[in-house]
Amino acid sequence: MGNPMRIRAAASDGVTEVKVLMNHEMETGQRKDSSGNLIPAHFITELNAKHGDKVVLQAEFGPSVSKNPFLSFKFKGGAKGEKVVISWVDNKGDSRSDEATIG
Amino acid sequence: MKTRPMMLALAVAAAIAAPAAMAEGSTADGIAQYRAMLAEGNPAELWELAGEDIWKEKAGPKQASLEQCDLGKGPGVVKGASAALPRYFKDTDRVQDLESRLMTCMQTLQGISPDNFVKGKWGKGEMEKMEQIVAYVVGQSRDMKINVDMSSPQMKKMYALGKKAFFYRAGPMDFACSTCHGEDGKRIRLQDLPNLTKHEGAAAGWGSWPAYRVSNGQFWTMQHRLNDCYRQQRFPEPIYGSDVTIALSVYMAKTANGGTVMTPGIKR
Amino acid sequence: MNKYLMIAPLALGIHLATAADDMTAEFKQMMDGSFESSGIADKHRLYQLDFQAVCSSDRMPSAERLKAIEAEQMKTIRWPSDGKYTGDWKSGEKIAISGRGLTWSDKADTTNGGGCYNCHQLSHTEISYGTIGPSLLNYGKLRGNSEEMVKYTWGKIWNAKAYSACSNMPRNGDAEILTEAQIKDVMAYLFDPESPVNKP
Amino acid sequence: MDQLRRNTLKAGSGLSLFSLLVAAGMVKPGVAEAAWSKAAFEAKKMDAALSALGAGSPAESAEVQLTAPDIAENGAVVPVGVVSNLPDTEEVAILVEKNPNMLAARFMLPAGTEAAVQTRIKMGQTSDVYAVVKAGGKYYMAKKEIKVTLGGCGG
Repeated sequence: MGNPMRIRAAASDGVTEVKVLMNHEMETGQRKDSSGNLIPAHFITELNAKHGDKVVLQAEFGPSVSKNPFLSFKFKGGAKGEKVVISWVDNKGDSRSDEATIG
Repeated sequence: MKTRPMMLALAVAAAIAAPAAMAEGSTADGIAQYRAMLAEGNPAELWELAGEDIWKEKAGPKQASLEQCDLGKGPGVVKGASAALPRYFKDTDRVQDLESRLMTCMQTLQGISPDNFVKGKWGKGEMEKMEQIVAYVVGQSRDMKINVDMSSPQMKKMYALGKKAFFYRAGPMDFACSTCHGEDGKRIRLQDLPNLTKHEGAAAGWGSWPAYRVSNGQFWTMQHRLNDCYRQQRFPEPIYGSDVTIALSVYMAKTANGGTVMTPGIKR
Repeated sequence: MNKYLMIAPLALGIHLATAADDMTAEFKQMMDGSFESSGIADKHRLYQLDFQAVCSSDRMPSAERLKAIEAEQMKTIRWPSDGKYTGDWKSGEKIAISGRGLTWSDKADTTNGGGCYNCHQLSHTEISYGTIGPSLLNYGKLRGNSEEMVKYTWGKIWNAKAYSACSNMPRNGDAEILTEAQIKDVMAYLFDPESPVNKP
Repeated sequence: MDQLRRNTLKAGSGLSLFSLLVAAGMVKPGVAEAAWSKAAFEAKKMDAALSALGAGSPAESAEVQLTAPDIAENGAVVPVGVVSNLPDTEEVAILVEKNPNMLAARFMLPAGTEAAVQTRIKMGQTSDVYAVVKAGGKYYMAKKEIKVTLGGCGG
């Protein structure tokens, strides 16, 4: 199970802005450790965001997304008190799902 | 969390204003732009989040939480605590910074040996937890005024020792802290160097560490920051929580007094 | 030769000690108790050379003191054994860019860099330069390559303290940060008309 | 070596886990169909990456805005934002010309989601960065050069 995300969602004028910080190494698979061995690739591959039952964003990442990824996007609708759920999976099959209340 | 947008706006303004005066023309503008965009979401929040849980979790041989830890504002008070550190603590008869104080709490409340940190590795084991707790604690002083109490003779002495250490040149490159941080408007490569001998620079430097470092994706406590300064000075390694690190912290904090806490910060 | 000023912890409680002496003793004790050897960075590095001690305050030493140090440091400069002052500017550029070496995370066999770009602007193309030292842009073009200028530059790189006692610049030759061959390459980087330092 | 890496990637692909998430009701089936675009992410040439995305040679458009700093102090973290003013924008991709693998991230935007995303990417060196946008079934793009500077002291 991955580490928790930090999700902020704020609604104003009928648009909800979502900002997500994920806790992930995003290892490229091209770096070497101090003894010269290749560090295996480990990165988030897919992410999706839902507002209620509706998918509001799907994303695919490659290893060149930065460590501890940041993502921000906006969708129409959303009201204070409703939930936004973000889920990701990585190339090793690890996953994480967290939710935030729209403020 | 209400204060966040304000904090961000300030950080963006500072990121744009500070380097413009120091570097010239388009390079400065480009870097300012870069820093302003980074201020948007600081991954240090991930450490804060984890630290808040760890603070409340039972741990160590004594299976106790840190909720009774006295950071100077009374047992369990975290709000505003780091803005007033380092300070003199009667119970240990020492001037302590946040991390040495946390070591005391972990030892007395939880039975966790200081060796875990003094002999530990950054980002590993108990040290990782220390870093998360530090992120949480310093986040609880965000936007407050730096306010260290210099009235005790112990603090005055530590300040004098810290100032001496700040100017102490040694090693194969003849460097001291003051080599890089003793004048206004200097940089190493493109990194602006705060002049830590003056209020403005000390407030900028002391006030924005601990911080997340984008270059390696790590969260650095002030002890880690000082440790790496000494590494680059080509000195031997300062011991975690040792008096020289605390003395330098007192020197910086006193000079920064009245400035704003911007921690946890985000750095290159 | 530089003399060492030992900072071994002093015995406490000397009757005649003044407040300032107390402070010095306490400081030495603090430093001694706060550092440990790590990798190639031995604890001995805390011991100050005489000029390092003199230059360790927020006040500048007296003019006579500075002069004495400069005269002393001038004696440490070793001029090139074969009389040749310049090498390959391309290698010189690499040395100027690299800031590696001598930290506790470096190895004993790490090739040290000069770290010139940490503090100086040098070429027309590298925008990531520091400002602790003066800009050296167009160094050879502006100053020419008279014997005097070449010798001054060599000496300055070898031991900057010979020209300015409390200079921020390391003693690249005297402290064995760079080899004689490396210094020749850095010299070429500064003086060669083909070097990006002198070519826009 | 490369083959081994591919196999590992395949074996460890998020796809199966994603199916589990679907089964657990955490993800709608429609989402799971969008498997990770392996060919596009592993492409080592710009035209190969674009064709794997189905983008061909997208036309440069002023309606696509790529927000990024002119200079990145550190290539490990380069903030990049893409805004599309084209109607019916359904997809956004960010590519870095001089990275070993060009494609950094791809976003699928359902109706109701604004064509404005921001993320942070790694860059090995100074390079053009591309924002490729699919709108109304066609592909458009914008590009910008981002300079990556060298690090601090001791490096």
